[in-house]
Amino acid sequence: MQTAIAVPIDIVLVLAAALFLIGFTGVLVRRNVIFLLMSLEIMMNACGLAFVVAGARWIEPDGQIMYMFILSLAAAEVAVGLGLVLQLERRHRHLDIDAASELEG
Amino acid sequence: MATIVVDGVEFEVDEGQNLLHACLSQGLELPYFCWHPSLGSVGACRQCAVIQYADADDTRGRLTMACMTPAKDGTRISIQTETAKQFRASVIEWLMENHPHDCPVCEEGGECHLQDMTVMTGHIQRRYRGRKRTFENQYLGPFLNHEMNRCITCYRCVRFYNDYAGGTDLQAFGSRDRMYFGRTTDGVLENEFSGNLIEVCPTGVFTDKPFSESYTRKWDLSSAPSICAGCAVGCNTFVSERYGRLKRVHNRYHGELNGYFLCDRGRFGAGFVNSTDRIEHVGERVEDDLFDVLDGEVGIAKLAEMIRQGDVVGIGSPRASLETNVALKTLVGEAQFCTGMSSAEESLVDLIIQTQRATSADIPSLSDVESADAVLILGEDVLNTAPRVALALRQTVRNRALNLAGEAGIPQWQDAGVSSHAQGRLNPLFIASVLPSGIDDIAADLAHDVPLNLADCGFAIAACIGEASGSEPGFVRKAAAALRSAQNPLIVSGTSTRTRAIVEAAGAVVAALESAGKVPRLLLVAPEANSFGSGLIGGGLDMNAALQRVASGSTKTLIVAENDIFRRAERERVEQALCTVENLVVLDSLDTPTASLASLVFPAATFAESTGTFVNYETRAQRFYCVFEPRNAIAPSWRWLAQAATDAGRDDLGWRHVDDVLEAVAASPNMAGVRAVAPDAGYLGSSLCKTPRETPRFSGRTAMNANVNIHEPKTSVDEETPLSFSMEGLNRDQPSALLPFVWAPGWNSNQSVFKFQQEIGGAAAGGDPGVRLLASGSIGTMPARSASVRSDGGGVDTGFRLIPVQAIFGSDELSSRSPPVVERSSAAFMIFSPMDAERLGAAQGMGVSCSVLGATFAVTVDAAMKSGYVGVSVGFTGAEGELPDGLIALAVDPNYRPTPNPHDRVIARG
Amino acid sequence: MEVVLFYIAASIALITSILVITRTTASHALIYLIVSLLAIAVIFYLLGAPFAAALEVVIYAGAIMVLFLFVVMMLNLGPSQVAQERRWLEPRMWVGPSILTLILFFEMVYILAGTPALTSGVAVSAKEVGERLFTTYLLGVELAGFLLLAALVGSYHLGRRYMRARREEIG
Amino acid sequence: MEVGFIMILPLVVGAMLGALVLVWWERRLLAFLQDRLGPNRLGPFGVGQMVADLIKLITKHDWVPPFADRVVFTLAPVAIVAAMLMGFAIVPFAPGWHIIDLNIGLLFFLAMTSLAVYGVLLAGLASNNKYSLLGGLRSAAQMVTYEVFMGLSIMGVVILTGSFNMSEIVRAQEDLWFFIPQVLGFVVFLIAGIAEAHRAPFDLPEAEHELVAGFHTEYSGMKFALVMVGEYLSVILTSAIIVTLFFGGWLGPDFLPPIIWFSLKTGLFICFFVLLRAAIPRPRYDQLMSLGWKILLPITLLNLLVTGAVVLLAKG
Amino acid sequence: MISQLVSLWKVFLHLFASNETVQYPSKKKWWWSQPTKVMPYLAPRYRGRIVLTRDPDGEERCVACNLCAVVCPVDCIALQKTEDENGRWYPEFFRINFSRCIMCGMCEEACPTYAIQLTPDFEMCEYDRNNLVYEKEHLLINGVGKYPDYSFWQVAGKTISGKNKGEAQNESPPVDVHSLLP
Repeated sequence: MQTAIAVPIDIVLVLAAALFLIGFTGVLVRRNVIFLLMSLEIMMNACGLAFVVAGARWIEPDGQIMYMFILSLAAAEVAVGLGLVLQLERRHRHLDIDAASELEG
Repeated sequence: MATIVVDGVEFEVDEGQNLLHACLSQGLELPYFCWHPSLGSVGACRQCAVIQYADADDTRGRLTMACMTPAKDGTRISIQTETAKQFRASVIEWLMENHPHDCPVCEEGGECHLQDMTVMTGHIQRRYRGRKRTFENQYLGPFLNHEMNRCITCYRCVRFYNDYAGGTDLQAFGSRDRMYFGRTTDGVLENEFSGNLIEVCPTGVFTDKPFSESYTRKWDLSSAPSICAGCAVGCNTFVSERYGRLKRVHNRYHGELNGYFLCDRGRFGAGFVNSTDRIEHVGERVEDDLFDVLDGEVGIAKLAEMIRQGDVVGIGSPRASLETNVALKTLVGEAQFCTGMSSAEESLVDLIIQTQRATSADIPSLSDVESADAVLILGEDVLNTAPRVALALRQTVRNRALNLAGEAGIPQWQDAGVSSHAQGRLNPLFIASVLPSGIDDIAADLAHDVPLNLADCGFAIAACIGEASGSEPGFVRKAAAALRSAQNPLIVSGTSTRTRAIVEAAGAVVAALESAGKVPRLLLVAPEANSFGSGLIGGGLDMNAALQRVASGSTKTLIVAENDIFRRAERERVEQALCTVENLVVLDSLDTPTASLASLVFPAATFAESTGTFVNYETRAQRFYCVFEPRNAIAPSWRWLAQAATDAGRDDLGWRHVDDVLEAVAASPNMAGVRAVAPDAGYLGSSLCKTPRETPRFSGRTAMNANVNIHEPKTSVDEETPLSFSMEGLNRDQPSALLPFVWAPGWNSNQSVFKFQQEIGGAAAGGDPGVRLLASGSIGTMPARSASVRSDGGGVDTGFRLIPVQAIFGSDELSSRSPPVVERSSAAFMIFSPMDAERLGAAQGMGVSCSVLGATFAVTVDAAMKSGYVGVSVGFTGAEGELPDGLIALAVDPNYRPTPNPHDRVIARG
Repeated sequence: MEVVLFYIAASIALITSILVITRTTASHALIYLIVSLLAIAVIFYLLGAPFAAALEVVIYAGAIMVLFLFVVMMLNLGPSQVAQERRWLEPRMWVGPSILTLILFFEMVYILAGTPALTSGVAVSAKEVGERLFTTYLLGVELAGFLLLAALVGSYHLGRRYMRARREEIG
Repeated sequence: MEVGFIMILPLVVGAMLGALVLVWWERRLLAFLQDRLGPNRLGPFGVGQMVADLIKLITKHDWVPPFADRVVFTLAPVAIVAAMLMGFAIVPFAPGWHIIDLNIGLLFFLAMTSLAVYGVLLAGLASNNKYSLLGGLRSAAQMVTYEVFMGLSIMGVVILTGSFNMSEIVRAQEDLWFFIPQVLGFVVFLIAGIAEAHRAPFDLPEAEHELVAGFHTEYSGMKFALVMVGEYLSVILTSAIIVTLFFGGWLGPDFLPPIIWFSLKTGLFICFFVLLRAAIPRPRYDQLMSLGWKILLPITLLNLLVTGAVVLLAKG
Repeated sequence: MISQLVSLWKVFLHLFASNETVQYPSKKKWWWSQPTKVMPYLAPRYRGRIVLTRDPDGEERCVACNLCAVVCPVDCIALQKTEDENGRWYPEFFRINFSRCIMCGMCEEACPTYAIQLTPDFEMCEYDRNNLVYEKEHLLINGVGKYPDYSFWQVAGKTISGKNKGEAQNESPPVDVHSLLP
């Protein structure tokens, strides 16, 4: 049985929240799709952190399982997202997300 | 113009020509041997075979020799048909059956017409296994090697030597495949144009002996266009160099001057460039005959100091370039400048210039000479003073045959037909001379007398031309009649007897012909290569005045540029002047008596090492280009003078390149044309477009200097001329003044020259080089007959009167220091009448000493010599300078031993 | 003492995350993101989730981020792109959102603060995770599989069209 | 959590020395395989060559191209070496001879190999040179691809052992080395290991004939040396892991101490790596990829399926 | 796949094969090689150091025809023709700049007299480049080289002392020009 340390759970949650909000700010502020995707990664990672800390609080594997689901979600998102990035680059020769608002009508 | 069809392609060609000529001029490759543009066709070699078709429907055709078939309109031939090709290949194969296996040791290898034609026909292997026929060779003198095994029986040699050059001692012997071309016995080939056999022979039977001694293949020679410095004709030459030594001189085709041929003085007389007598360093005399080598800069500083002190007299030279003379003249000022000709020479040259300007008669080029139909030679021995003119005169008289052939409808190129139709009929040539000359055999009539009488004879002819008939002696009447009835009469005279009256008489004859409504031509031969250049530049002092001024002690410094003063005035006068002057500065290429008296000696570049301009007898300025960079301190004279003057504070001689000097030359009167003589250094702009002196196959570049320094130096850049010292550059379509050698793909021999002509035998591509400085048309007055002091000849008791006699080998200062010319020339000689010889007790083979000249002469007896007069070979030891006037005592020298004549040496060379 | 490790890792994660969203060069931002992920992996390990930590490094940092970097390399963004990013990152662009998120952050701190509990300090081994994953969450695993399959097909579709268009462009 | 701190220094020194010796040994062995002699001028059997090489690399101009991304360019080789050295942390050289005996040891190894990609990738990206970029791209795709099979191929071992712990894996092989039941896993792991270490024949990221020197074209001096050390470290590490997972680690007859057994086995595999370089030509890039996805992936999945089934059957 | 394994095996076997490397110049014999294998075998046609050979009669073969110089692609041969009292042509100097020579053998191909030949000697390194300039005295050997029986002067129709006209191979005696026979 491997040991672990005990950390005040609120600190970890605040950390998760902070990371989430940093990612969120990134999503709001950046216009480059690459940076948007990176910010999204930060946000998902923060969610994962929250789940893991919950799992650690209750000594249950569910937290890590949820983290794994988030991981697969992130993988899927990145795969599609980067595909879109390449498309965007091909069509517009730059990566401004505003340029992708073609469906506006 | 005629239209001919060759292999289905139509060509516009000259109708008067044969098919070979027509095909070659259209750039078609057709092999040949015996045909030569100057010699015509004889159809001897069967090499130019083509198939001729009767009409467009004829598919078989018949084999004809292109050189013997006229290029008529509508002629249909094929060069490429297999039958013709096979025939030509067989001809080569037969020729090669007996050809020795010796190309590696043949001087013709690499520029051999036979090699080229063998390659062209495609014969590559000897099938015949039988034995080769061989011949013994002959010793032919110092100029030529003989290697009969290589002969292909094209007959070019005897056709040139006998028919064209008038030689008698080279013959074709034998029959069938045992034809032998040579002399009856071993011995020197006597004709003065024997050297042309080197170029005429399509293979290596006659090769250049001096060149063979330090032989270099043609592809290894770096060459430049040059001008012969041997006489006043100014023949165009290719001069070639390797390993810093001049290797050979070849003919450079010039449509108006030398054409295809040079004389032997020009071809073999340039050996002085390699002489051990060359001055190679700046020297300062410390004792008699002892010089200290100075650094160039130090020497220039010393000269600059002398110039700064003032009182400088300069003596130029008629054998130096215009550039050097003008540099010296600019340096010392006109009043202190002497042209360097002797007083007699100078007055004659001035007289000639005055005469030529006064008549409306053109100065004929040599091609004009050949088109004359009656000639009078007055007092000049052209074969010895301007040999190439004599060769042209031979064609002048032979051209009667061409005119007759034209009347009879025989094509001019049909050599055998033309000459057999003429039956020896010649154009009239009258020779009035002191002594019999080498071209007497073609003369219609001869007169031999002393110079002043010859002048009288000339004036008599002039008088006779004006009268309808006269009671004059036969020669005068015949000459006058011939000249009067001619279309293009030609008068030839010159300076060789140093007699003004003869030139005046020639002028009078021309004036008489003009007033008789003729268009005469007047050719007056000047003594040296640049005599007319010097004469046109002029100077404030003549030689005697200059020497007098120096001898009087009022002159501190005397600068002598490329001149041996001892050849220009009497010995005592010169010695007195040269020993009086404080500073004697001599710039010269060879060690001369003058140079050995100098206090300061500068090494001057010869024509082969410098770039400059000569003015020939027709006042044609021609540029010669330096062939190689001179060794040690040697530099062009004008460069030494300009450098010293600049150091002395003068700002009018700040010349860097020869083009700057030419600028100064062009500023002198009559000299405006010199800049147009040849392209300047900026020709075509880029240094990449310079014409390479080296051939495209030049070899050994990384090893030539490896023994000195293994690090290959940067190729030296020639900033002065449009030529480069390397293989790189643009060797195509340059004006013929810049042509460094002739070579065309597939044509390694000099036969490729037709690729550099506007039409075959016509003007050189880009025009014949050179610019005439004096325009034709009469300016000034014809000089009147001067009152000459008549003096009778002497005798054994009173002494003899001396007449200068010129020799082709020996009289010229520079060529007589070339080893093969030395070997060919005789010892200094005197020519006596038989009576005088008998009275003096002298006979052929004995020696006569002359106390005034301080030398001993070999005795020659000639019946044509007038009693009381003695012909003295000038330019030889003891008679280098002007002959003294008055009666000169002579005595038989009992101690005289005839120098063994090297020509008697017969070396069996197999 | 090991709590200190946690705080160090946490502050690294925070700082690098901020750096990620403020960089103008994509590759630099990615490197910071990777460092951030590594820091969080350390936190996972410290919190007693070694399996999650390993996955974080292997999959997140080792695969997903490589994919990112791969795309960045393919795009070959030059200095012009950096200049453009700098233009886009003007203060008027980021001040407003940042203030809003800051307010949000303090709200969350307010909500979360005062939760007294500590984490357990007991690690959950990989074995337990695996067992639970393939029993209780089997359906989730299947769904995740479908999701990944869909992403695979989708990205292949996007990339394939891209490649074809590229080929036409070149050819 | 026991950490063998005392092992760190000898291990780092040993690994570095090993890499250094390998520089010489590879050239030497390669030469013998090609009927040559290899470096033999300096010292006995040419061992001085490695010192000479070292001196040369140290004294060479350590040049950073002006167009490169300076910081990243400098960090990349460090990342390569650091990741590889970290990987050694979980290798059990002998019973108790390890730095850390992690429960997730195998996962840690995988994590470290996946981090090693970054060194190569960043080197390629930071050099700002087309050959380096192409090398970086190739290595990214290649390493991500082969990491999948590497991870999957050792899952069979994990199933058999029931643990990620390296020491337990070794102990589980007391009866039978895993390369017999896991022969497919071994083959796949071997191939993936070569690809991960980008050694010949899978050295496409640095293929000299096409890409000059691939991702390290612009490197020189000590930075280049670090890149090379990283490569040799990964050879040693991969060999050590193969031995641990499939050839019983330190296990062997008693007449030799376990560490010797471990070293011998590892050395043998290092030599095998050299043999591969001498014998097998480099495949084309698409061949490499299709080999991975079309052959190795099915094989590993099959291996995993069979192993799982057998284990379940044995338990059931 | 099998072929890969086979090649692995075959390459592995080479570990036990003898080495091709010759430890030149420190060892001219390798301990496991055959005793005869002191140096690698160099064929007579190996293109090494250039020599000038002599005729069977001991005279210089080179006739200074310049063909080697012109064919040399690096222009590293320079020579000057001269002639001796026997009428034989020979080089006054013959210089090869070996620092430029590429041992291409074109000179040997071009030589009409078999004088210039390339030998299997390749040991001609120098510390000073100047020592790589070989003059005739360095190039000339006392032997006939590869073509022992060939003598150019016995083939060529040019006379030298000791061989008059008509005495070369395949030549008939000189024609008597004065003969009147047809």
